[in-house]
Amino acid sequence: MTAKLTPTQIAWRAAQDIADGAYVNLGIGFPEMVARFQPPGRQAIFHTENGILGFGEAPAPGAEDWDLINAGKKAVTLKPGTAFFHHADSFAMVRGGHLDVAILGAYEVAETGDLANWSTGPKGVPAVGGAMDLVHGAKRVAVITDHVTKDGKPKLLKRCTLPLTGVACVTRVYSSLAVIDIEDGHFVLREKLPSLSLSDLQSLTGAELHIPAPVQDLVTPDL
Amino acid sequence: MTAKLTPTQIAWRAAQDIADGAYVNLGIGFPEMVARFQPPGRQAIFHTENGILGFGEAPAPGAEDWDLINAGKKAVTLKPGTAFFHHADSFAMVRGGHLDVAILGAYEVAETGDLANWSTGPKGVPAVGGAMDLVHGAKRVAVITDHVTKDGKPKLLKRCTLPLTGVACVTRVYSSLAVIDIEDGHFVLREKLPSLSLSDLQSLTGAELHIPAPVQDLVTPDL
Amino acid sequence: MDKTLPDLATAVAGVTDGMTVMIGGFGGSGAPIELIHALIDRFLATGHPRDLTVINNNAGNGHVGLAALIETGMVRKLICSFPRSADPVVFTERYLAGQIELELVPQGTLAERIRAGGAGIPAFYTPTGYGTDLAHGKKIEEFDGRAYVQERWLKADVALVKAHHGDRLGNLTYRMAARNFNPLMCMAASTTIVQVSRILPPGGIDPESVITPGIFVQGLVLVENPAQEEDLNRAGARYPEAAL
Amino acid sequence: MDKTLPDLATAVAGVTDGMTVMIGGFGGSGAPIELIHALIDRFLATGHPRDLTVINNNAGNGHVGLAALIETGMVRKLICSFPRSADPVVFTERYLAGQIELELVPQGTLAERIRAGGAGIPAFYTPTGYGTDLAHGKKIEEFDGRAYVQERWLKADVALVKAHHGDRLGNLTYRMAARNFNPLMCMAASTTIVQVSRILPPGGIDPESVITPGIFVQGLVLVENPAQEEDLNRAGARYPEAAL
Repeated sequence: MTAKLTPTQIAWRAAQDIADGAYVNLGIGFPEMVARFQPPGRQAIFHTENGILGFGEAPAPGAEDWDLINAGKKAVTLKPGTAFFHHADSFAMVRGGHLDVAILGAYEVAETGDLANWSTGPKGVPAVGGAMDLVHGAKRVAVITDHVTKDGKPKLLKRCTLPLTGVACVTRVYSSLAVIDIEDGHFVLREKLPSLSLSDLQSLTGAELHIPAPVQDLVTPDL
Repeated sequence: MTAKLTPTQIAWRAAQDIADGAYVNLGIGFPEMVARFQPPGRQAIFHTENGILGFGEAPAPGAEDWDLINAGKKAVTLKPGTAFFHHADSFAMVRGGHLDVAILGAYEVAETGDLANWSTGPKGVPAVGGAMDLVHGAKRVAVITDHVTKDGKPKLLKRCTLPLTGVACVTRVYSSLAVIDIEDGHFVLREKLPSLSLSDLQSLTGAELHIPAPVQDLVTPDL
Repeated sequence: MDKTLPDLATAVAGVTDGMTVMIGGFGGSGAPIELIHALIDRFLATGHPRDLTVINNNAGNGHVGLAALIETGMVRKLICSFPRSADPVVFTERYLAGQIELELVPQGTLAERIRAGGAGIPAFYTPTGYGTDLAHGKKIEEFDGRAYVQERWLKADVALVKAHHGDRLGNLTYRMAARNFNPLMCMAASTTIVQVSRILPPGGIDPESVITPGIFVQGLVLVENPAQEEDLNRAGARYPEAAL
Repeated sequence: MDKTLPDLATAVAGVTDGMTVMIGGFGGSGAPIELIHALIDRFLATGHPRDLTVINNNAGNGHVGLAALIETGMVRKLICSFPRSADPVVFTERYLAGQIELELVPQGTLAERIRAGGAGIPAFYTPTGYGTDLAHGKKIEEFDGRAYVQERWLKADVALVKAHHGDRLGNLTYRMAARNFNPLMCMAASTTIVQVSRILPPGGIDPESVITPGIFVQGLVLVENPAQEEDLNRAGARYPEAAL
């Protein structure tokens, strides 16, 4: 089995690219973890769809206020400078291009930048939430994901096979094996695990990896 | 010269039709006068386009606060229950059909309900303000006006000759001579000055007056 | 003017069969649990209202509030963005059995459609959903070289809303993120009924702090200590309790 | 993060030739007089910025603020709803002489177009203006049997805004009806510069009372005792004073 980053390590890596003062939306679930790893000296301002800007970490268990939750319905806390607003204003922030970055999970990402992360097909109950708005709103849309599915199949593809969340919207993928940009309809490899050969990475990727510049080592702390 | 109501008397008459608790927008200038004549026991709530609901009367001279003005840029006052909001929310109230009545001035009104009240033609500087929004927003759009122009020409016409403010929007006209409803593309006479004959009124009106029911006397206090 | 209503039963008396009802809240925050339960009480006593179309961001959680409303069988159709929760079994079972209709709408589009309904904007264009299944059958138009989806306004016969404080004229404040869809729904319904934990005289709310001006509110009912959906669900509550 | 700028000259330094500039206010209320005058100072010193397109509800009054900006010849085009005032001579003369272009927009449409620009809505439909000269050349579409006019968003390179209090993150409050177009313009410009009469640390504004969240603000400048246009005009003021 190939060595790979843990979800926590992927979240750590994604956090390193968030500038001081950036306005950031983190998708519900796994992406929420990114907030834990802001580099020292930088402070991002987090937005949640349900109408809070600049909220703080989770409260201690038992100290939850269920009127103070994030889009994943988890309790958060106030910080100095927090602001509340209604849902239309919240999505004005999203759709209007005011967020610097949105970091989302993915079922599949295509080299075209298409993203599929809301539906695994016709069975079950479909649910979309704010993902379709976020992918067309934030200035930069990044994905954090395992590089392959649980069955070992590529999640980075030429074209998505699952229902799309958005067309040509993702610009960077932080995977368990690599950091890959999407430029002009191509996957462009920026960083990979040092232990992994280029050909092994290519074999786990469903579309061609372009390598126009030296590939950096993807190195994270033990997390 | 025909006896006619003063502007103050026209405003008084229009005020009698405003229900207790009604949300009302009064056009700038002459229509603002309507607020003075709320019948005893009734209290309307006044809206102004620039973002106040439930404001009070003009302050004493010298006591003006120029951040507390109406759409005519005249100083108003706070009342218990006043609310402030921005311009998009203000016109959501207008366009969304939340106002019970708007009372506006007119250059011309047509039997179709068309209104012309913003432009006297291509010369000079055009200015429209909120009139075009009000005529398509309020549940009831009424006009208060002299029955004829300064030159004695009818202002109530088959078709407007001046640039329109809105199409098929006016439902009642309070004039200096009569109260006239607009129904199914016709002027329907409801009240007239007792001293005025039907034929004289018709001769001062540019379209046919329909009279399906007894015409009431238009009687106002000396104002 | 005093928009205060005497009790919850009176507050929901205007909801009749086949109506479209907006219900505020995002998950449990801002959900008008007591108004929903009053509606259930009336249905259990009279068999009405039924065949409701409900607009809410979610599809309920556990067996209280919106989930309980669905569980009684009063809801024919749900318009929402995210019908999943910690315990979505009530909606899920009915949906998979074909007993309830679902219109799935992206969350920002849902919010904007409701605002449009309140603001008299019959349609607008959004980039959201372009090229996806949720834009299927919708009109597409290009502006400045980019494709957008045309979306229609949403309106309702009644909105059931939870606010924090209200004055007798209907001016409202909300509590933290319980604001969410509530102010938008106040604008978009023919009749907006609001439960508040405190009713103040006019002037009791700073005019600068009013979030929903009274023009958008038709009735207010006092619920001094509103239940919170999360607390009820953690306690394993069901509504009505008799169903236990 | 601290969005505070050192002075008015720095605050307006990013406005360059040919830009579209939204200027807040309704008449004098909420008009950022000091920011406008700082822009005039720069033009008088450097000849720039010029050829501006200005978006404001009005066209200025007297010889200060927006009227003074027009009087210097910096404005090529004005987008507004009501270019009349007690003393509109500056705009009127230039307009009638063909020296300034005017796009007249109904007031509610102007507000909604600006909000749409801020909210990422490229176009919307409104009943306003249907059948009038102001809908000339615009796309008409029928919804539910009624005709509506398609209107496009408005965006700007820079918004100059007057607020009341601001915290260092850019969260803002306004003072009474001085709110008007200001919060909308904050949303619709690439760069929003705000003059406030007080700058507070984060936490200095109640999160419930924030009208413009800081995400919409790029720079704040302190103007502790802002002039009011009405007071200046009643005193017969002109800007710059040297023009007297």
